[in-house]
Amino acid sequence: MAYIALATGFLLILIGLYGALTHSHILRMIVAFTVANTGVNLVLVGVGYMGGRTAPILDKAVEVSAAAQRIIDPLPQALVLTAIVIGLGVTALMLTYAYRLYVTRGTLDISRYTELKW
Amino acid sequence: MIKRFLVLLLVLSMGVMFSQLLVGYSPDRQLNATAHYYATQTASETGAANIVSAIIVTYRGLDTLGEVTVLFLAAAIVGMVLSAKQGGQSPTSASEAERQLPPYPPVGELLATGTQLLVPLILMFGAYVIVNGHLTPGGGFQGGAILASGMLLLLLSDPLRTIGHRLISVVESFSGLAFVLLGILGLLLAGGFLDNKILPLGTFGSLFSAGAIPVIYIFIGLKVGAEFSSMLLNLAKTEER
Amino acid sequence: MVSALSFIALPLGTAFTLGLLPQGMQRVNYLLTLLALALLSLIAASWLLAFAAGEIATQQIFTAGTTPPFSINLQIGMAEAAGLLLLNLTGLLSVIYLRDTLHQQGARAMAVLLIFIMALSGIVLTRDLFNLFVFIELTTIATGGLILLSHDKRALGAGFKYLVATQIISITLLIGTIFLYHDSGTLNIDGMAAGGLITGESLALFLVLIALILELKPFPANGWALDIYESAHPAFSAILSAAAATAALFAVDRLLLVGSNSWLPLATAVGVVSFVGANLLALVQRNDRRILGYSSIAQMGLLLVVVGQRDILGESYLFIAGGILLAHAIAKAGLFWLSGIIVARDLSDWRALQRNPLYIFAFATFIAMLVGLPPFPGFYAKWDLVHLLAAHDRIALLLALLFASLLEALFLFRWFGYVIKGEANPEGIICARNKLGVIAAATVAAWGVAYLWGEMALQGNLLYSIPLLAALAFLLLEWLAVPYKNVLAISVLLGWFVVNYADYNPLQLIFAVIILVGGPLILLSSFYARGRRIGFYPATMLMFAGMAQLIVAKSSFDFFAAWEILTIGSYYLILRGKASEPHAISYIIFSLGGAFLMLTGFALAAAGDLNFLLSNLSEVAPAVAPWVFLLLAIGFMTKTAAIGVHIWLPGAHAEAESDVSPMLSGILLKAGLFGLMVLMLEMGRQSLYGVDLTHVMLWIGALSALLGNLMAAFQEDAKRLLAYSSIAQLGYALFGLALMNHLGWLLALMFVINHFIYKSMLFLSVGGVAKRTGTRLMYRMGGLITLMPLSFIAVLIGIIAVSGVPPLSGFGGRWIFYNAIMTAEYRLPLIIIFLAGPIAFLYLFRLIHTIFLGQLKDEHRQLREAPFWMILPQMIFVACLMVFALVPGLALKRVDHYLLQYFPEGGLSWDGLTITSHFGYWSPISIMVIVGVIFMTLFAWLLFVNRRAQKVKQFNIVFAAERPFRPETTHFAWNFFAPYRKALGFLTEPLVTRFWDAIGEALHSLAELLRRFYNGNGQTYSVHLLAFVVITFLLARGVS
Amino acid sequence: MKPELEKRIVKGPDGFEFEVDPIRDYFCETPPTVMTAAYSAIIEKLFNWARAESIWILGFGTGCGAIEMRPLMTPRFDAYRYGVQWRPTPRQSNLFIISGYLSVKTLKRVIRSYEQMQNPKYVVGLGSCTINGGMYWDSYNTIKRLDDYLPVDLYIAGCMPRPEALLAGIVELKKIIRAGKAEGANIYAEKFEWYKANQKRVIHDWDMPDYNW
Amino acid sequence: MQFDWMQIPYSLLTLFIVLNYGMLLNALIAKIAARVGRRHGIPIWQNYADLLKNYGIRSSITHGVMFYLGPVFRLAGGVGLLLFVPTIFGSEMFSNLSFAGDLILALYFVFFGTLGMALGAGESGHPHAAIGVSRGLSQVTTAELPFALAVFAVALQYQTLSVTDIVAAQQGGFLNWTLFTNPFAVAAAMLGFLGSMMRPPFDVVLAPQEIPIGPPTEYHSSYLALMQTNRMIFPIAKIVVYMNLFFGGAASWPVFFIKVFFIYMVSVLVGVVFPRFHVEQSVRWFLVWAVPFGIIAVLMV
Repeated sequence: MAYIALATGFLLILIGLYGALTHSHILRMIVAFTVANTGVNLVLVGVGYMGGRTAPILDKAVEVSAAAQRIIDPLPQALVLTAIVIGLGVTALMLTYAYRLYVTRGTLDISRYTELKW
Repeated sequence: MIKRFLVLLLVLSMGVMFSQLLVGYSPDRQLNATAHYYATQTASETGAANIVSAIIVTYRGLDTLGEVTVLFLAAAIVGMVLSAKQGGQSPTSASEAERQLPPYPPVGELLATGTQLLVPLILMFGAYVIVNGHLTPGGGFQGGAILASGMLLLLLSDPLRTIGHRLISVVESFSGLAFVLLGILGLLLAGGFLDNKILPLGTFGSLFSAGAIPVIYIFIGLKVGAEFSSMLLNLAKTEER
Repeated sequence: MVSALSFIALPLGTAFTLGLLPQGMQRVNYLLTLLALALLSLIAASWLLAFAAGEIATQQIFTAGTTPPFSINLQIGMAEAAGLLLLNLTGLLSVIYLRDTLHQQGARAMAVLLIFIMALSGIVLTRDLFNLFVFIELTTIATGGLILLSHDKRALGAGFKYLVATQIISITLLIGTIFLYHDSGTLNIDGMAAGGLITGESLALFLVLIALILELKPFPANGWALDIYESAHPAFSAILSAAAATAALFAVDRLLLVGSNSWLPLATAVGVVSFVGANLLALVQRNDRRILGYSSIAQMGLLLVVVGQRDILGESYLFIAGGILLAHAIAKAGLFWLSGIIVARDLSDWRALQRNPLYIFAFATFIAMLVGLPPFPGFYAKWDLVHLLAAHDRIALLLALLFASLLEALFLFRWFGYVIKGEANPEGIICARNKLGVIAAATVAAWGVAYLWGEMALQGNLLYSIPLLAALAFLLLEWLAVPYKNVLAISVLLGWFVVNYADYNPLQLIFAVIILVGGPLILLSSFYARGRRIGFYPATMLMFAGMAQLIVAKSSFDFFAAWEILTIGSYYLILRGKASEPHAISYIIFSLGGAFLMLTGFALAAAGDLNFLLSNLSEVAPAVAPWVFLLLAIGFMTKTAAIGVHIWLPGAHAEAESDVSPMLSGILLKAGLFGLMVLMLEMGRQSLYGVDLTHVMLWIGALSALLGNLMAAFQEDAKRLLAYSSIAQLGYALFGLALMNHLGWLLALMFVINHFIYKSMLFLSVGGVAKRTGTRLMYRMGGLITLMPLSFIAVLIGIIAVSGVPPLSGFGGRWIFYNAIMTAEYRLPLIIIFLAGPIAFLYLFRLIHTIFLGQLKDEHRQLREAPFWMILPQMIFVACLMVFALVPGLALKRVDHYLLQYFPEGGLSWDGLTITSHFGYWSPISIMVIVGVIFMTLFAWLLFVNRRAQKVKQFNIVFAAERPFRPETTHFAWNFFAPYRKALGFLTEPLVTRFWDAIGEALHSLAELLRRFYNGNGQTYSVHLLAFVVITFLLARGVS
Repeated sequence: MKPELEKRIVKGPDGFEFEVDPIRDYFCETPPTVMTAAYSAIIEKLFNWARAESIWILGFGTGCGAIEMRPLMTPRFDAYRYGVQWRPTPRQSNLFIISGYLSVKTLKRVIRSYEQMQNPKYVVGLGSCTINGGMYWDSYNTIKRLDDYLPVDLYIAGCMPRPEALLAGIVELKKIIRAGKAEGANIYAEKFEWYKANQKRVIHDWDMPDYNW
Repeated sequence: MQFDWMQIPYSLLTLFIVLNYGMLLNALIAKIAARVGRRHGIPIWQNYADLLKNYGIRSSITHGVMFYLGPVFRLAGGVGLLLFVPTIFGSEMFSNLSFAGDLILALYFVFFGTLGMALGAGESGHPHAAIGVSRGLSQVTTAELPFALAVFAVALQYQTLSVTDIVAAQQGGFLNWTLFTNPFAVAAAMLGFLGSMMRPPFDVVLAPQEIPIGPPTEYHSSYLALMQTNRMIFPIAKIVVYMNLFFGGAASWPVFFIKVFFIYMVSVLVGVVFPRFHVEQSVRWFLVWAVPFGIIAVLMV
């Protein structure tokens, strides 16, 4: 399971990166990065996964005393939440930029924004 | 073509690196020391049933504060960019342009009615998710996002609706401030910054338990909801042009 | 102590509060922001003071009532406190600077700024890896927002490129983080380091490290960063360069602890590449902010190297890293702030700074700080760094660093040159008072830090040296008129001489007299100047301060510091000349290049001893001794302008002002000779691969003498002629030293004295003539003898002395020379020096002939004698020459005895009127009397038989039965030695110049080529990033 | 007047403007003075002997007769035997041999060169053209009587005289010199006005100071 | 060696002898040169007449102070050079004023007159004078080089810079002369000697028609007389140095006359046979042909 999740996650990252680096349309790039971020999140969760265990919530199903044996690692889950939110923030920011770029220059082709160079 | 090939090569090299990670990876059989601590001590230390929530709000509260700040930042910047008092084609003229634009096509009956029906439900569900964050899966972020989805629905049904921007901004700032203050209270009253023991831990598993976690979660939820809403509002405005 | 958490809670709280306040209360918002940052700075300062005073130890701050690794913890120590102070102060000053922009942008922008600073503080403080990631992301997003403060529309594109780049970085970072967590079971960085579960091989660790390193914008994966530096608001760039980079450095530093130092080489390698690459590319950059960007990247590279070399730096690590970091941060922030008040973006547009000397002072301070000149922290830091590197045999790294430093100095000083020279655009600068205040604060901070680092330095605080202080004091006296300052300068120099007179040994005394008595003598000529002459006195006094310190330096550090100080002083002096900018830059580059070689030499010699005494040079291990000797000798020879490294001299001396050229030629060049003397006294002969290095020096000295003379003969410019002649004269002195016998040294000292007197005199005379005629080209003068008789006499006496014709003092030099070479065991170079001798006549005759004799030109018919104040010192010099010609023993006797302790053989005997050596004898007074009597007798005879001579005018010459057409066509002066050029002109082919030009050209072309790499496309930049990660990985794997 | 001799306004390096008058500023205009023998008679005699034995001829061939001077240096005639030698500069010469017809153009150069010679100096007219114009007596641009323009010590007649005649003339001149009668330079100084007037009468483009030192 | 008042009259005597010898020698050499051209040549007393005549010229001009002083420098240089070198070996009195300095003094005092003369010529304002000086200085740079090397070799050989000591070391038969003990040095020196004598092929400096006799082109009357006087003394003074260094010196006046004559004849013989060199040609000539001898001499000692 974990391997599949990780492999999928890595694959998504690679796909995302490939997309971001080959598409010169800004919106496509943003989408590609979102894909890559999803991959990262998948990897994060995947790393914390342990076969045959349950979610880290203590209730009747999982008593406090047995928790150590029953639950999976809760930390990656906490981390992934943060990662998702941050990814969201960055994506929002990029979208905003895309909008402003379009407003000022009327194009979303990143290869047109090369007045700063060398 | 060469560029694509190059990129492909690079991505594949990254792939090779990742594959090394993958090969080197072996799932843990046992919880590691940190996780074991959380599994065994969360209940007694924080009183939260949802260990992830405990970690998010308390153990790694500083991360969460940062996370909330990220949202705040994102919202503020989106606002900054889009309100754009700065150079370029000043969107202040957009509001004037807006009047000349043809009105949007009327929203469908289904959407209008659905909105009226669903929004209160959504808001309620959001509130539920927030307050039960320390017990069940969910919490401030999830709840906040649900709250914001209500807002999204409202915007979809009536794109020209103006929702109290000011209110949203006060909510986001206030809840953020409250989060920080709660953290400082932890510093003053309990074991450290963002310690949840400033309030009694209560009965494990009940609604009013886990010290300050639910309180913080409420603020987080409010804040997240407000941030998302503000971002949505700001992005919606771009549509007006 | 206020909790360190306030660095996070306070700005965050303020940021949120800003949102609560009703709109339109910009002033309140702004004040709140200011207050918060001020408070934070205060808190940071109080922490720092507490640490500095040793009251508290490094503190851990736990959160959530739990201990790490289960919760996030922060740590504050001395370094962190300093970092925090730096961050928050930079933030505070930038906010003050940004007043108008922030008012315009409103509360949101202020909140973003606050959060940005908060996040940076978080990076510095946190010990949790994931928390670090969060803070980094916060800075990223905040950066994305703050870029928009700029009025530059291009900033938007830059911002997007930046976001794209950070996406890749954060992906790398996150993947690495989670796998690190998986491997170690903790997110606490100290825990990872302590746990020992993470090995150096760890790929996850590599990913995290490389991501953090990428945050430092290493060359060449940094196009996006450059675009931001270029387009963002300068105040933000200041924060980005000074504060953000600092924070990232802290992060890298912390992470390198994990994996037990095994990734240090990676940091070093990336650092070196960045330092060299960025400085190289900066060479061809013309945009001010972009060049600052390059420089920032370079400095980060340097710091990365320091971090990477942590294993050998030991206790000095913080001192070195801190010194470089602070120097970088303050200087870069200051420069970015300065760029904010400059309207246009080309480097030359900074000329607008000329409007106020204080701007220039600030600019000079920042530039000096960046280059690492004394007394700024970078100087101490580089000294220690180089010494430790040398002590651990990391020579290649050391040389790479020094090479890149030289490149850095090149573009910075070139920029400085642009600013000082040329016409300023009065509209070029817009300055609000708040911005000025900020810049002033940075300048004060720069000097404060300089003082602080001096206090901490093992070697003692340079700012306590009285000569340096005296020189700096002249900065405060700039408002005085020239005569007052001149009197003051003269009395300071003489006073210092009188005070220290008793402490000099005879060798030092000779130099001291030249510097501290000869200096004032030349300064007499400065009385002719009018107005305030801003910049002249501090520079002059700086040069003299360096010289005065140099001759009494006991340790290599003192020596080197003095060397650098005199270099800076003389650089400013040279730069003051009319068209001197290119020459000043080549001067400073050669000087610094030489200085770096010296530094390497000292470092090699010291073997880790940071306070190495010069007297220990004699005890250097035999394995390194020849190298030390070689490096130091080359370093000194750049100052004496030995052939090969001489190309800076002619231009520098020629273009300098009339009273500066004599100081440069007469006094400054002696610094190199003094260094060589110290070196050779301490180290004696050294041979490398069987080649006796003193023999090499013999060749160099001889070649300098020959080629210097030859080139002097072919100059059209009078001052250039004298400059080349200086090269030759110093070649003789070098030759004398390299003979390594008693008389050789005496010869060198004789040349030191003689050269000082006659070259100062000649430069003054020629300077006076050039001042009157408005040209330095000799063929445009002519016939001035009747109009400027005193100048003529000075030149006449001067050239007789230079040429070594009896009865003047130059002959003494030749006589000692012959006696000295009698015992030389290596004779081949002598041939060259013999050839050089008569060639001196060529240029000397030409000098006096084409200026004073021949045909007077129309436009010069009404010239007056040179100003009194220029003539006065010349006449004094004439008197000195006469006295020295008659009684050379006055100066040489004591030195002769003094040299006996080093070279017991071959001293002179000074009995009676005759000076006797083992081989010959010489009686200066007799010669003078005999020649005088013969001359006067014949003169009287001629007067008698020729008493009715008719005085005629200049065209009354036999002109093949025609009459002259115009004086210009009758004055044979241009290309005077044309036949000689036909015969031996091939020797003056500017091979050396071409060689250095080719190197410069190659560097520039390379830079021009390499920078095409930054094509401006955000996507390409991402490819670079990715490629950087992959290639670094492959290399790292390949190496390990 | 040639343009380069006209007065001109010149700007000095300090921006100050002033007038330059080439004739006055570049040339010495003092007229020649009569230089009497300054020593006692015996010394003057000694000098006259030395002058006679050391005749330095200005190497300036003014006309066709110049060709006759060359053989004097050859082994066949070997004028050096008589203490005669040629000097390239008038400053060091004593004897000016006007070798044949003298065009007006050359006269100007001859006057300059003559005036640049030092007192005592001697002029020998070679050939009939210097005596009366010879076959060019009606030429538009040669002078007819050298005597009108320069004080001539000796004429050697012939068209052209052979080198032997020249040698004889030199020997004759030596006699005159030894006798102290070759005072052409002083005569020139005495009758300076007259000579100048004659010279200026034929030389129309007079573009030099009145006396060329 | 110390100063003694008696040295003054003896020095003057030396001067007188050398001056007269120079007058006659120069005329003799002119005659020899004339005989080569199958001429009769000047009378032997011609130089006296010329000199006297030039002193007897009544008028003169001056271009300025340096112009005036040039010949004084020139002659002072010649006289000084003569007096700074001992003329007759073993004679206390005819060692003249050599107590003031050694060989090096003589070596450098050569330039005293040259420099002064060049300055005087310069002030005349005549371009030809300047051209002549330019040529002369150019030529002297390499003409002096073999000589300097030879001197150095000789000084090394005898380990002294004192002329008297060098002569002393060559006593005891002509095989002890440097000429035989160090032939390379002498070869170098004698080749350099050709260049310094202002005779063909190295006299383009004075090219009489191209740049009417170069530096002295403006000089006349008593100035010229002074320079002529020097012309009689200076070559001999120089030859005395050569004689002392390479040819065993002279222990008496007759030996002196003979040796000086023969050394002088070296340059005369070369001069009457060869045409002129360009300056750059002579510069190269000295470097290629004379200097190597000097180098060998220096290295072999």
